Amino acid sequence: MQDAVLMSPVAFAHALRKPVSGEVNGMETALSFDAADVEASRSKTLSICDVSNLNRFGVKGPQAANWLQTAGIKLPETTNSWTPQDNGSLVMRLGNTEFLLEDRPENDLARMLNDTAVNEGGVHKVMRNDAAFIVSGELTPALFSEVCAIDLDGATLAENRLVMTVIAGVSATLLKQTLNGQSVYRIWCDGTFGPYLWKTLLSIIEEQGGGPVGFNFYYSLT
Amino acid sequence: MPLGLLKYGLSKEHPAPRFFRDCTQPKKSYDAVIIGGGGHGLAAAYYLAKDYGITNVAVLEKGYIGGGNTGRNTTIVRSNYLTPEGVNFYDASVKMYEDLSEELDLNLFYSTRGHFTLAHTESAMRTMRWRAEVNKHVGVESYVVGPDEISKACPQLDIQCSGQAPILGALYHAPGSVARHDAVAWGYAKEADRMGVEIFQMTEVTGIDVKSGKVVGVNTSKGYIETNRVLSAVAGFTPRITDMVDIDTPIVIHPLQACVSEPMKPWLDTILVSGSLHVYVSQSSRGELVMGSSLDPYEVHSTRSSLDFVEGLTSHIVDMFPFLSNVKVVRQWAGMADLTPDFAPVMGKTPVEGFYLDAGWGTWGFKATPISGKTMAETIARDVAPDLIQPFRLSRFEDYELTGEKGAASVGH
Amino acid sequence: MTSRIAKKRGEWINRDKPLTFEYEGQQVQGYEGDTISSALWANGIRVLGRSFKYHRARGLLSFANHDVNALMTDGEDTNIRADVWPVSHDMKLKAVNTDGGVIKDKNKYIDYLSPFLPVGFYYKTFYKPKRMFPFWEDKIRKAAGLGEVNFNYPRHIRPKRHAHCDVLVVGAGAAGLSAALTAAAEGLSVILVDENRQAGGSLSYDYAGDQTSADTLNTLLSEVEANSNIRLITDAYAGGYYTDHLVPIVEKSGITKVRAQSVIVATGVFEQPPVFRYNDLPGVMLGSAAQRLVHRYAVKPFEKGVVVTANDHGYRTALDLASVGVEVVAVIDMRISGAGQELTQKVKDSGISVHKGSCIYEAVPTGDKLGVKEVVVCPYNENTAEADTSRSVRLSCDGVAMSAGWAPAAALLYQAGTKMGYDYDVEQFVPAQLPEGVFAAGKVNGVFDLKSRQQDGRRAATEAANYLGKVVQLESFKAASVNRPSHPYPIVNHSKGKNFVDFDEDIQVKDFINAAKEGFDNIELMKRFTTVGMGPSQGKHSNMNAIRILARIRQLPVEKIGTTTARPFFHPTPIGHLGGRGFHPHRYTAMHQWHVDHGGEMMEAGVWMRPAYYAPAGSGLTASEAVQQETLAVRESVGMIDGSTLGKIEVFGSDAGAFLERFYTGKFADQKVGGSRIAMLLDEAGVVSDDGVAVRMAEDQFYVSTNSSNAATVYREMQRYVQLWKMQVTLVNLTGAMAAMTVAGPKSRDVVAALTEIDVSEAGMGKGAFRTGKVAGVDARVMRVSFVADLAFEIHVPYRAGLHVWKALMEAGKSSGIRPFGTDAQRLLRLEMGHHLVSHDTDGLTNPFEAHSESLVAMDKPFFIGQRSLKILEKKPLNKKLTTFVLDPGFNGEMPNECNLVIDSASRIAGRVTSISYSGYLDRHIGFAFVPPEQSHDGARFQIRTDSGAMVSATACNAPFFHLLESRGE
Amino acid sequence: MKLLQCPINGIRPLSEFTYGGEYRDMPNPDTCSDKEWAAYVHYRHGAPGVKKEWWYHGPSGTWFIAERDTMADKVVRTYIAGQEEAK
Repeated sequence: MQDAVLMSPVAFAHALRKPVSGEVNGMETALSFDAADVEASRSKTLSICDVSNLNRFGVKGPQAANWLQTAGIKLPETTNSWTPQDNGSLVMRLGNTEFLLEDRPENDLARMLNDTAVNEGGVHKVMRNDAAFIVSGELTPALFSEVCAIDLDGATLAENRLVMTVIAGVSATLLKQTLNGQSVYRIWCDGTFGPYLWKTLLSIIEEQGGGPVGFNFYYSLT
Repeated sequence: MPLGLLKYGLSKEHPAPRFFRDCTQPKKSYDAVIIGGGGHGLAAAYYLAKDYGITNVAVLEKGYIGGGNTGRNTTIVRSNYLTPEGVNFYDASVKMYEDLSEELDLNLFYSTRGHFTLAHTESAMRTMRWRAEVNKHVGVESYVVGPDEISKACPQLDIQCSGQAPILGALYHAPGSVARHDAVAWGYAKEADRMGVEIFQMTEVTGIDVKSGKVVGVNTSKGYIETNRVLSAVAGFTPRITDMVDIDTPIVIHPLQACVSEPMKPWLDTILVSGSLHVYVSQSSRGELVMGSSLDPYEVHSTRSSLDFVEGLTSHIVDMFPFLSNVKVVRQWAGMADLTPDFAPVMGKTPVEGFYLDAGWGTWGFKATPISGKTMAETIARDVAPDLIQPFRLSRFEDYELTGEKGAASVGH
Repeated sequence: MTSRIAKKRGEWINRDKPLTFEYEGQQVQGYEGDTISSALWANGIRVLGRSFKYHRARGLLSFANHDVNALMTDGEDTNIRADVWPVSHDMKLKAVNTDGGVIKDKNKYIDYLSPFLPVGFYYKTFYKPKRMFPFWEDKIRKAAGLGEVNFNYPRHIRPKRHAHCDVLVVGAGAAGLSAALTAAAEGLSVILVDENRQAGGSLSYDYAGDQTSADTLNTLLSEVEANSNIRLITDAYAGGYYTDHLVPIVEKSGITKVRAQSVIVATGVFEQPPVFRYNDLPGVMLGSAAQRLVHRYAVKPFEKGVVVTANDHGYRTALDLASVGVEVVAVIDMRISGAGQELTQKVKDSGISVHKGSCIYEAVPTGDKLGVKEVVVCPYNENTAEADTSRSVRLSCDGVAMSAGWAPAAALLYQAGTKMGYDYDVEQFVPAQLPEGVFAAGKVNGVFDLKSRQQDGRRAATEAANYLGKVVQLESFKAASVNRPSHPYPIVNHSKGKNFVDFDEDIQVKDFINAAKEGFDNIELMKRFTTVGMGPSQGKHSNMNAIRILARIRQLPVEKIGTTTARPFFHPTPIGHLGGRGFHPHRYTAMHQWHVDHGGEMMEAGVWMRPAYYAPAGSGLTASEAVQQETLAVRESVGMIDGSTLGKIEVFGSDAGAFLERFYTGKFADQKVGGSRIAMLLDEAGVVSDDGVAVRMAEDQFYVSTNSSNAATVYREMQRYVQLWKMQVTLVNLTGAMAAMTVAGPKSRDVVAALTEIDVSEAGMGKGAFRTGKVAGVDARVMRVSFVADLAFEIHVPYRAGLHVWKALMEAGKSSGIRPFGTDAQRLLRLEMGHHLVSHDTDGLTNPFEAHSESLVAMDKPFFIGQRSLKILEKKPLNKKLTTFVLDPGFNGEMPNECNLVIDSASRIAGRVTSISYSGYLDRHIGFAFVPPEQSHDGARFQIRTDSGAMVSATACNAPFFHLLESRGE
Repeated sequence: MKLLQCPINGIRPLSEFTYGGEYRDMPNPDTCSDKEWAAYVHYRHGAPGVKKEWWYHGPSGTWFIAERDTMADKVVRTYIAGQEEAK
């Protein structure tokens, strides 16, 4: 897989752990770090997974909402909330006029939108390079209490809400969703901060008895 | 044990007089009124009396003397500034400090320990060289040193800074000193009082009476005082005073915070400053580490403490001295500092005749106490600001002639 | 010898886990759950430390961290507070601040000198003559400090956590527990914190010989433990109160920063010592300390003791002492009125005599001065604080328990901005006006009766609930009246002094009197002059008495004296706890690992990591060799640098051109699509703050780059001005989203051409041209730039494809001998090109005229940021100008450094060098300097002074330096 | 650490924000005197009071105005510049 054109922003940070790698969406990806049962048990305690490879489409501008609706996308009504599409893609409203759509691996919506969107008339494509993580496990509150100053219980992360806040010193977007029946936290940050955030979160996760899980843990592709 | 102490053990009554009289009610008029009983105001009063024989002077202090920034700073005295005018000015202050204990007949614990401004980046190293070159040019002992020399002076310092921001070198400034800050105010108060200056504590100025562009009096919580010369030597309150005479200045107020550790046997003999980490630290003669940081980033008119300050400061302190993990911070506090756009004071005459300003001292006021007192006394006595403080005149902002200290801005104390 | 008594109900020690440790060379037995002090005391060891100033022997005083007499080191750590620190097996402890052991301390002679060391003595001597001060200072510094710090102590990374709750209750005594239960019953989330290892406050020791308190505690605790809305944290103190109800809770394991919606302060009171001569002898302790020893640790404080009191608490203490078999010789009550009938009777029934209107005039030390032998009891005049020594009685004893009153533990209340008033009914400062969302309950609120404290806790919680939007009926109650818990002046004058007020700092009554005589007669000045309250326990046991003494000196009521400010921290807090796990974010470019793998010497550049140069393992290259080779590669063939750190901003919308026109100094409205222009940014004062390049990608779309270090600020300022100017502009920060690399040098065109369909020929892509297209199969933005070389291409691609394109270009350039180059070579290359760097060659005051950048300023535009200031500045004479310069050919002296000064013929500072390098390509030293304008023209000579003071001649010359090549004869 | 209400993102700790200085009306550069302009650039009203200030919420990139009492350090209200009335 050395020849994958795209690299996860976090790739070099987890290279040392020699994960089983594979190509997903043209990006070299850590598919698994350990045996399935080990990863499963981690995910119950505390785990982190790099899902930067998921396809995304970002758009911004006064006409962005209209444009998306015309394209048949269901939009969250208020800033700082998200809504799933019928196919499972996530649409996040990051500001009054800014949206981020993320596909599941089997979807092609983001790619389609990227191909069709044009930069004019108040619709502007936003190139993304997110480092994206899934954090799960019963100790997630303990992890976030160390890296994030805001109260993630209660209304802040209620259903379909998202927050843009600072995690371990880095600006990030955070939401809670149910994935494969498990309640997980999703984190997106600028990819250039990705290796730092991955290492920082992982070191705390490991202190607490958790560890990394590979992409296949959540998205079985075989 | 010095002989001077014998009398205390041998006398039945405590053989020491009051430092200053307990003045309660101001007279009807004074030749000059000084607002602010901190180091600067008291020093100005002292030099007015001593150098110019002007002793009919009232110092008005809202709280107690030395209770503002004089008692809240981290007591560092140095002159390794960036501009020749800055270096000359502070160097004059350092020289006065050296003889001040004898002059004021009070031990100020003026202790010359050498001062290292640590550089963690190439650009900081450049600034250190810039300052060293200007200092040398003016005749002040400063030079750039490498990590080895820093280690020699302070072997406990982790030059690698725990891998966070390795130290590349430093500006070494031999005359860098510390002093007992309270004593500086008390000493000036004592000697000014002895020459006839009256110091009123718990006396607040509520207004300044200006007629036809000239000062004619001062309203205070203890009544009206006639005078045609008023010096504002306050810190943190300057804009409130300048509002009374309706003049504009660039001064905004930002808190400046500091903290001390519990006492431990002295081990840190030098004064260390890191501009990049926003830390300065020295160890007092009581054995406490006195630690400070840069100004708070936004305007506040109170001396509240913040947790983020002490968290940030200590995280850098343990980077520099990993073995201090379990040494404890006893107390934190804050002062209100006058901030100017060019990191230099505002001194001298103002558009209002008879109203003089000694302000804008940011984080550098304590070290300038003697020289500011002396030059402001001259300004008041002669109604002309001496050349030494011309660069700090208020009108420089309208003239777009700011001082160049901003180049060393990140360095703080 | 052991003072350990039979198992007590609720004791804190675990008798199943005995342990041994060493103190001052002696083996000592204790139990798990003991503090160091309790274990030592149980073994009859009474000298636990030496005082700060006079090196007097000290034992237990508060036994609650309200004094620091017992400070120890275990060889690793220092200043361990033995009163509250748990003892552990095999500890090897010594008292700090001794020379030769706590018993034989060689510095105890200082105590004999104390008459010659009056208050503030150090201000009065040692400075004449001036040259002697360093000698004395050295002596003073040697005497200073408490423990010796261990330079090998390991660095601890302690986690810091955030927590959130509706109500934070500080103090888990009767009031706090009741408050927590009431708040929780309203459905509020509660964090309840207590500094003791177990909750309960005085309920766990103030028994007065019966079990009521213990029963109450059991009931409250079991309810709290069963309540899922309450999180109880013990062995943790609230370090301070900060704005918006932020309270750091300090545990041994780290700090939890609690952000509460409201705070209930139920912190109780600190017991205050009565002041009499030798009240500091080991064996003389506070009544509550004696009770804690008895009930928590099952230790007899002494065998035969006297209780001196000025309130009813002393009677309670006497009963507790008697209940465990201490022979209580007498209760000496300083009040003429004495205690209530019932309590007095109970004490008398226990066979203890009560002496009203009496005081201890002095405690008498044992021969070795390490303990108390007897006390001298005299009639006491409460008004004059004088003892009638003509009628003294000596009572022999080995210990004294003292109860004279309390001071509120109100630090958090003060920090929150509470106005305190003095309540004469309880002789205590109590909250008079509380800030929003802050409530007080229990003893700190002046409520002492047990039942009333519980009611007061419930009242506070109800108020907090209402504050948080619940509607709850307030249970009205009137606190049961109690006998005045604090004496207004529990001081006994003594002509010989040694009647200590502040045990941390060895301050006696006369020190206050003398300080006042010298004019330090307001509380703040007195504090600073005497240092009262400035020791490690921050006045917890001393400030109240100091205020009372000053009030008497000034003949003013106590409330007129006021209090000193109680600043954080409540207890001294470890630096490592506060610092915690620092977060130091770094940014990495897409090519980071490649650089590392190829010998890149990675340096921090702001928040980024960048290679300064490449010296692959085994290459043997020095830094300067590497830089010269990299530079030569660019000059002679081709090199490539990772430029991903450049700020990259898309400016989009119908006002995009108009916006840039106002934002930057140059003209953009008429800029052609596909062309680039320099974008220089000023601040409002006309100072140069950034320069970058703006490319017009479409009529309504620009792509702007900024300096690496300014990326965040320029984007932020753009956002602000878009809002302020209300323009139709959308901004996107692509700094992280795009990787960028510059391929530079004469062969750069061949390398790029091999991988792209874009016509990169001179005709197809002249200087400054911009194109989009595929490079190595990836969508790319390509710009013809000339910052480091005449021929160079800056290629921007999506971040995640950055490494792929970089590798492809390296591969394509292999045959041309392509080399990666780092920031060091880049700096030299741009210097050879004559480009200055903003904020390297300019500083925080440089305007465009001084920076030689007039050509980038369109003064004829209607408006741009800084323009109006430039209109003022252009009328003023210029006093410096940035110029490029060269040293003479063949120069081989001491090379000037950056920031060496330019010195004029009158030996004045005329400017400074801002950049200088040796260019191997040109074989010349070249640089930038600020010089007087008249010396900035081509060919002007000026002098630079080197580090060592040598003068070096330089010649101003116009950039770029390539014309020098002609003189090199090539 | 203080809390601040971002009009878009809600209450957040101060560490998520950057202070942007006092909000001040610019004099007309075409008609004002040099002295007036110099005063606008350099002078500030430094006395305490409720001031209009620029604040920036970093994680979301939101500039807004806070009216803050600089003595009590308490925010009276916050809003997006120009949307003051809507609040």
